[in-house]
Amino acid sequence: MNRRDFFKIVTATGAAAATAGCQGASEQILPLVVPNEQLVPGVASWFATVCRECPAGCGVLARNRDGRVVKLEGNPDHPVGQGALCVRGQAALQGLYHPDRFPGPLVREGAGLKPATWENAQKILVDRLGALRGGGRGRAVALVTQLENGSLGALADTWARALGTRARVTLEPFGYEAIRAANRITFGRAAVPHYAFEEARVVLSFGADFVETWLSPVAYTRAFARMHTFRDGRAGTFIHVEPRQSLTAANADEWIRNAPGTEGLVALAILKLMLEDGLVDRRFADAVVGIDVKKVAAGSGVDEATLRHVAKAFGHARPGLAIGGGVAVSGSNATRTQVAINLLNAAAGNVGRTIRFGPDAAWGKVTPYAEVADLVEAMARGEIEVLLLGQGVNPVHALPAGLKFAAAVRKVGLVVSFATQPDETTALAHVVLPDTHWLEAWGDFSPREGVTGLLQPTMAPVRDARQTGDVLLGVGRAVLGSEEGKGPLPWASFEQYLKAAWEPAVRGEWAGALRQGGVWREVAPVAVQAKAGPVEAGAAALEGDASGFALLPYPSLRFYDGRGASHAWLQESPDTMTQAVWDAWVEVPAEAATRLGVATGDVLRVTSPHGAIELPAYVSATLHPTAVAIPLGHRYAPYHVPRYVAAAPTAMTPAALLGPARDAASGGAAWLGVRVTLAKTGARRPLAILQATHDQDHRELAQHVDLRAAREQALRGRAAPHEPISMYADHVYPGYHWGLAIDVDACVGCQACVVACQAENNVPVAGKASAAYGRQLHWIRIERWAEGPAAQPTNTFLPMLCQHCEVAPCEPVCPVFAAYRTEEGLNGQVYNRCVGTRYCGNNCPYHVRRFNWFQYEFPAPLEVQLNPDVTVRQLGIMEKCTMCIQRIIAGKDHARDEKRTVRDGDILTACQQTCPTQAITFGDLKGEKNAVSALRHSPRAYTVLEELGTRPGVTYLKKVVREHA
Amino acid sequence: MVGSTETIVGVFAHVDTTVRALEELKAKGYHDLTVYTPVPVHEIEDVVERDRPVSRVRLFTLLGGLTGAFSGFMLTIWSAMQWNLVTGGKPIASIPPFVVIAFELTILFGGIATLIGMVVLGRLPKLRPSPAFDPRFTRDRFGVAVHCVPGRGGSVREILGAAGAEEVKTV
Amino acid sequence: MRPPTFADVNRDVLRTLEPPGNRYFAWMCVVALILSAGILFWAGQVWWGIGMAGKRVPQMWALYITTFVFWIGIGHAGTLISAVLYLFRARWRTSIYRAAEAMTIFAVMTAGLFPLIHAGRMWFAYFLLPYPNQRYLWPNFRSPLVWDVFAISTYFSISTVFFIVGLVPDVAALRDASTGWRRRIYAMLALGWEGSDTQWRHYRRAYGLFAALATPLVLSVHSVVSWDFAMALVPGWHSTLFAPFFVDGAIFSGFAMVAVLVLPMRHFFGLHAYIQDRHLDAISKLILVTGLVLTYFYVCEIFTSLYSGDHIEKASLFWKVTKTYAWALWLMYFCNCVAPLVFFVRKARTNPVVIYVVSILVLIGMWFERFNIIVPSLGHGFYPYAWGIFVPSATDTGILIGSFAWFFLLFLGFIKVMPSLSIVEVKETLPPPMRDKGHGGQH
Amino acid sequence: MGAKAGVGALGAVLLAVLIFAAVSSWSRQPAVATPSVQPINFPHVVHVETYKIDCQYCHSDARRSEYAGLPSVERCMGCHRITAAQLPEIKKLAEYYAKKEPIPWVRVNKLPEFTYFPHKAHVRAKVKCQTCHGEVEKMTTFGAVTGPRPVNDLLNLVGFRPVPPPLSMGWCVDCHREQNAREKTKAPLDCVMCHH
Repeated sequence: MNRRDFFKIVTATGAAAATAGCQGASEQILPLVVPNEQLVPGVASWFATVCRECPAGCGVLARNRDGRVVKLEGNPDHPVGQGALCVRGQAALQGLYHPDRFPGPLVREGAGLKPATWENAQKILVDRLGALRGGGRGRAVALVTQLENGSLGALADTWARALGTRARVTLEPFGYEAIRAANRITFGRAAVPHYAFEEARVVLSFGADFVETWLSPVAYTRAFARMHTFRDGRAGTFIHVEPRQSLTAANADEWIRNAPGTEGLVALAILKLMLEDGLVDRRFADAVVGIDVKKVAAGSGVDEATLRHVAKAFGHARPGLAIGGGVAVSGSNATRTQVAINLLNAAAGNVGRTIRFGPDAAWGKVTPYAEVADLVEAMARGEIEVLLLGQGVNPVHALPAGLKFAAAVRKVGLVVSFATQPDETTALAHVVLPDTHWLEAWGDFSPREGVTGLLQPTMAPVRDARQTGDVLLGVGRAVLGSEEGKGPLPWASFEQYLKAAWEPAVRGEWAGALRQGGVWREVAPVAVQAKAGPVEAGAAALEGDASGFALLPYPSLRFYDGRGASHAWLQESPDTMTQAVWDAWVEVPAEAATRLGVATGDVLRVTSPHGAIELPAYVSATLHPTAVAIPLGHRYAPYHVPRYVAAAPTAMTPAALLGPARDAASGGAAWLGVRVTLAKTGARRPLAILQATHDQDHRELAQHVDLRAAREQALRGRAAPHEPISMYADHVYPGYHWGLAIDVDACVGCQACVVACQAENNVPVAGKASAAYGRQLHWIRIERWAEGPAAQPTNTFLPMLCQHCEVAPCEPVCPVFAAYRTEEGLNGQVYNRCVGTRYCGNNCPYHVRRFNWFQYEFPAPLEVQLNPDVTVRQLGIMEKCTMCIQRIIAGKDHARDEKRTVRDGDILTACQQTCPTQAITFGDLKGEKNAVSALRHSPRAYTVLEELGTRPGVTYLKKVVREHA
Repeated sequence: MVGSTETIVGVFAHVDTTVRALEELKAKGYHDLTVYTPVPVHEIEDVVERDRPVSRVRLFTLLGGLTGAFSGFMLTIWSAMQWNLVTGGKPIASIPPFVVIAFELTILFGGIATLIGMVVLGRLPKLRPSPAFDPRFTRDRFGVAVHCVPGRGGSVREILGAAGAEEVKTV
Repeated sequence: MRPPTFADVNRDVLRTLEPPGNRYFAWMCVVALILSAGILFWAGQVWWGIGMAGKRVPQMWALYITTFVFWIGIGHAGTLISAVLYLFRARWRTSIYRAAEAMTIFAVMTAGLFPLIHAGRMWFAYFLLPYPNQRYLWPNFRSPLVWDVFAISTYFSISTVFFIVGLVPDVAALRDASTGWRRRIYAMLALGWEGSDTQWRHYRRAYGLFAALATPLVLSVHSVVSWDFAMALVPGWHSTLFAPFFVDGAIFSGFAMVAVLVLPMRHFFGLHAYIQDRHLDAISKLILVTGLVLTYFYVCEIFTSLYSGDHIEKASLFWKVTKTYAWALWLMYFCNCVAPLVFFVRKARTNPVVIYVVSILVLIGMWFERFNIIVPSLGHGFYPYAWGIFVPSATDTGILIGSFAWFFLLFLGFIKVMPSLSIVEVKETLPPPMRDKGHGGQH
Repeated sequence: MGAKAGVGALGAVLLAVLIFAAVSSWSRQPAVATPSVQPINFPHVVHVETYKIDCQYCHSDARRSEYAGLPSVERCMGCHRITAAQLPEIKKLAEYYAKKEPIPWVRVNKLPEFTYFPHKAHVRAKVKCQTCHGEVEKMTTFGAVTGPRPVNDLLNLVGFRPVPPPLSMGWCVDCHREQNAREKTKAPLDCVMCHH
């Protein structure tokens, strides 16, 4: 019996998710026909695989309950991510169970795509390929995939060679070509190196949004936290240069706002000042001969004093790390900027220490944008007869409109898509051969040299899908007229191909590799020599009328290039900086807003030489006055409308505004390439912004301490806080006393915990209108509190969840004991007892209690993802964070099996498990040795709204703010 | 009640005449009287109540109230002990809030007991009207019913008539 | 003019029970229509969820609780008049107390609906009742909401008993005056009352005891309701001031409602002989006094939060006074503090129109008082993240209006089947018939 | 008070007592198992009594999972390829196996879905299956009357204390309380242990 039958069968058992209120008793219980040793009904089993939501390739463990994957967690053994997952990785489940997923192969009939059998659908492709091949016109066939540097890629290339098609194009909207080109120029090595953040004392970033999307966000965020978070008196410094206060910028100890496109100049100016102070290698002096610091200061809007102390800080750092990326550093001068940054590193002697060539990132394998452009031109000229688009690519949506992909693709005779769900590109496809979701698929991916992760099916396909590898093999053989075991494509299936390809690497240890999730080895760093030549500096050239605003189209933390946008969880997890959900917006600098008389929510018409889109404005006090910013990749999935949003706007992504501009040196797309003009349309589209205000009104919710003071306390320890006075005897805990500690200094506001919690605890999605009206249902939220000058605020990210107070205001007011104090120090919430008076919700000073205003639905097949260990709440019920009670129970159960008590670290809450910066710690407060107790007694420890005497079970550690380095 | 008596009813239009009649009858030693009035009039009460104990309704009230208070505390404390659930870090048997419940029950039980007292002592509900009753008594007439041994009726009639009864009848 | 005789009283009161005219039925229809609309809204809310009402985080409570407290407040005047004023032997109460008591009971019946309407899972509301069940579960007697259940049910039962006992002699009078099936029904209700001396003896004693029991009850009920807020942590609620504050407000609004009900009765039933100017004067004075006391409480409220020196308390206050809901606050101040001041003018105290207008204003003001306590306080609590503005939905408003319809429906029904004037007590206040006028007549 | 009234009152009281006795005694009847109709007429009695097969031989997940689990069709066939293969019921089984179809057993024991009952923990605590499932070993067709019953609540309401029906909350709680009273064992009485 294969997993698919098993899936069918076990989902039929009544063991599925529960609803408070006894409805839907299942009529039948179905046993297995043949026992499956891998899966015991009611017991979770874990499958290691690799996340393919972006090319970072983090390791994943998929939790399979009764044949369906219900939760994803980072794979602790995997070098990338090391157990953490980002918000997109957590939400991948919604791609697996996406209600819009193609039910099976589709063939275009007139306007629409109609269901077809695999045979017929493939036959169309086979015939066309056969004809072309017969006519010797194999070059008229093009294969485009996302970054597939493993077996699938290899197989595709073999296939392409066998059929004599064009070389496969690996399409990634962000190819980091500037970095590759710059490294070729400076170090003679066109690769994306590995950056060892954890080694650096000072990180100087030029627009590189590593907390959001840059290269490998999870891995680098974790490494950054290791370098930056205050630990026993030591903490590194992080300086960020960017025109816009991105999430990464908000995490910087010093955010330097520069004019768009001037990063290169700033970098060189800093280098020059470092040279002047004699802090660095004089060999690099001639790189900055043309640089006049005063001019740069004037041009970039970064005053000289700032430049000087940054130079000092970076120069003194042994080692430091300078990085560049993001939209701001992807203009016409991208490569030159990166070269300048390379020189900074080289001069400061960071190369080889914090920058390591050798373990190069997979990004190096992305097809240059120039070649993509060539393909598009070929298509436009009608030279392409057959275009095969692999899973994960949506060029119509993701590529700059200036490339005119949509127009070109219409010229293609046969467009075949392997996408799993409908998007702008499949709308133009003739045949859809849905690929399996990566959680259902075999495969492998190598995020960087020496690390190769293995993908394995974690469950039976939810829909009638076939792995692209299998389809290619089948089609290829049909075209070649060869059969299994013979010819250039002998493999029976892609699985077989994969195993064959891996045999030399694992040498029979296949099962072990699968269990571990791949194989990894240390790769020795390659020594490189920096070539110190003069750099012709200059600001990025911008197209469009000079009075307009420089457009910053930035990849969003939640949607990346748009791959995440169809996931409701991501749509509803707020953008941490604006706290907006669901809709897209254009970030307008405050000055311009007042000039245009625009308020947040007014719809603006954003016009560039290449197009125009209409978006609601978000007035930002921090954005550089000459720029506007729009997140990339915004789109709705069909099932979002009208369920979660009233209507789907035509275009929400700024890709529609971009021209064909390129970075001269590398040929990469120039995301920073146009100026736009703004015009009020008069319409209003209020944004759903979850946080009422970013000003904490002196209430000390998010507290911080100066680095010096923190050191002081770390050494001397802090004066013992006075014991709270009470008329009542202290609460006694017969068994455990669970508690949570959250290090505010570590939290970067990436929202991963929010979605992890949503997945773990069956938290429904409310939709835009509800969320806008304070009816969102997240059990944990990331608040952004801003202090200091409006234009240059210091941001603190405060994860807020049920505080599990010992003296909980919510408990005594409940008339039916639905809220009460458990023996183990939790604040229990008994759903089936709740009557819904909402008194507790009023009386909770933290407002972390969530109410089921309606009967929220889980559109099929999303309900299959529901965690069977957690009740699905009926309408009219109050709910809130339970500290993952189901995990606590499981942990205790496991300990009982081993006839012991729970050890520290046995139990991880969902939020803690996924946190890239390990800001959250759960454990038993009674054990003095336990990590959580240690943190609770840390000098930085405090509780929110302490003066109310609620005695929370959640301890926070103050953020450490650095006096300017 | 004594086996066979005759009942003579005098119907009065005025309070003072009624009072006079009552005084007379009492003086003559007729003590088995029933007075019907549309409203309680204290001139008449003064005469009637003179030689009677105070109503015992208040006893009912007292007992009811005490029961209420007791059961109030019992219910709250006992039920709290059932599960020993701590809410808001307060003790299991937290008296102050329970006082509220006890108070309310005191009033409730007290009130109901009073009602019962009134009904029982007032011999309510009265299924069939007593022969001496006359619909006018609920409007504007006062009635004096004298229950006496047969044969004494004559003198009673006299007294009533002399006092100024509009009408004297035997039932 | 000559004071009415006992017979007149019977006659006049019976006249109020004559078959009503078309106007009456027209009103009934209107009220019934509005009520059914309200019921539909409720049905919708039960079906689709509380989300249909405009509630949100942070205003998890809003119009329903506001209206609940409002009606409970209305429910106060009745028992106050019948109990407290009875103990004080305030004779002027007699001609209005029956109507007031009816009002009380109907108001409580209306108020009692709102906790149900408000609950997210109304069908499990019985969880709040303490009864032995197979789950071995009991309510949490520490919760003010359970206190409410007890306070209100007690108040309702005691008021009802009080009301019925008061009715017995009157119903007897109706019985003796009516014929046919009416007579039979009244006879049943009269429990065979005859007005014999024994009956009167126990009756009066019992009545006195009821009054004695009801008096502390009146004060307790609204105190308990006020603790729903005072026991909570919310800035603007957490105050020891609330109990007396609420009780006074309740009496204030209660009397306003009495005026609103009694004046039309007097007009349409021509009861000027019984509800005289001195009655109106007394009502007005009470409204004036309670109004002044309320004003004092408002001042205290502001003072305490200013004097507390607590930043959050003050922030909440300033927000209320100056921001989104300021209009509601100032409207309340006008209706409750300024409007009643006209009663300093003697003429105004006896002018039905003036009294009527002021009473309406007072009712509006008192509804908004509860609104201002609940919605703005919750809207600007401890946690800035969750500050928010509540916007009422069609459902909230529909049910609110429906509740008024329900109340008036009950009252309109009542005045046609029961004496809305106490026959017995009115007679008590009249000089008893004496043959020689020299004697007696001190009343 | 006439003598008649006295007699009447006495009669009323007696009647009330009788009714009380009747209702309460009836309410204390243990739940009677009503047999369920199953696709295959599976006699527990034969397997347990006659052949002394341990419950967990077939319900093998009970000791390691939240669910007791049902034997896979293959496991049934394990014996029944030979044993009693000629019986009509067994033929049905064979058909299912041949068709590689699961047997659509009808569910008998069902807890409300907001209640979490781990078989594992109870097996570990050495609770006999019969404690909850009744005398299965005596059943020819499996059946049970379980879960809360309105009548039960109503009786409680008027002051009787009927024994809670099996698999109702009171019934679970009774058992847990007894356990804790009797032995060292710590059967949880914390609400969220079962309701989360």
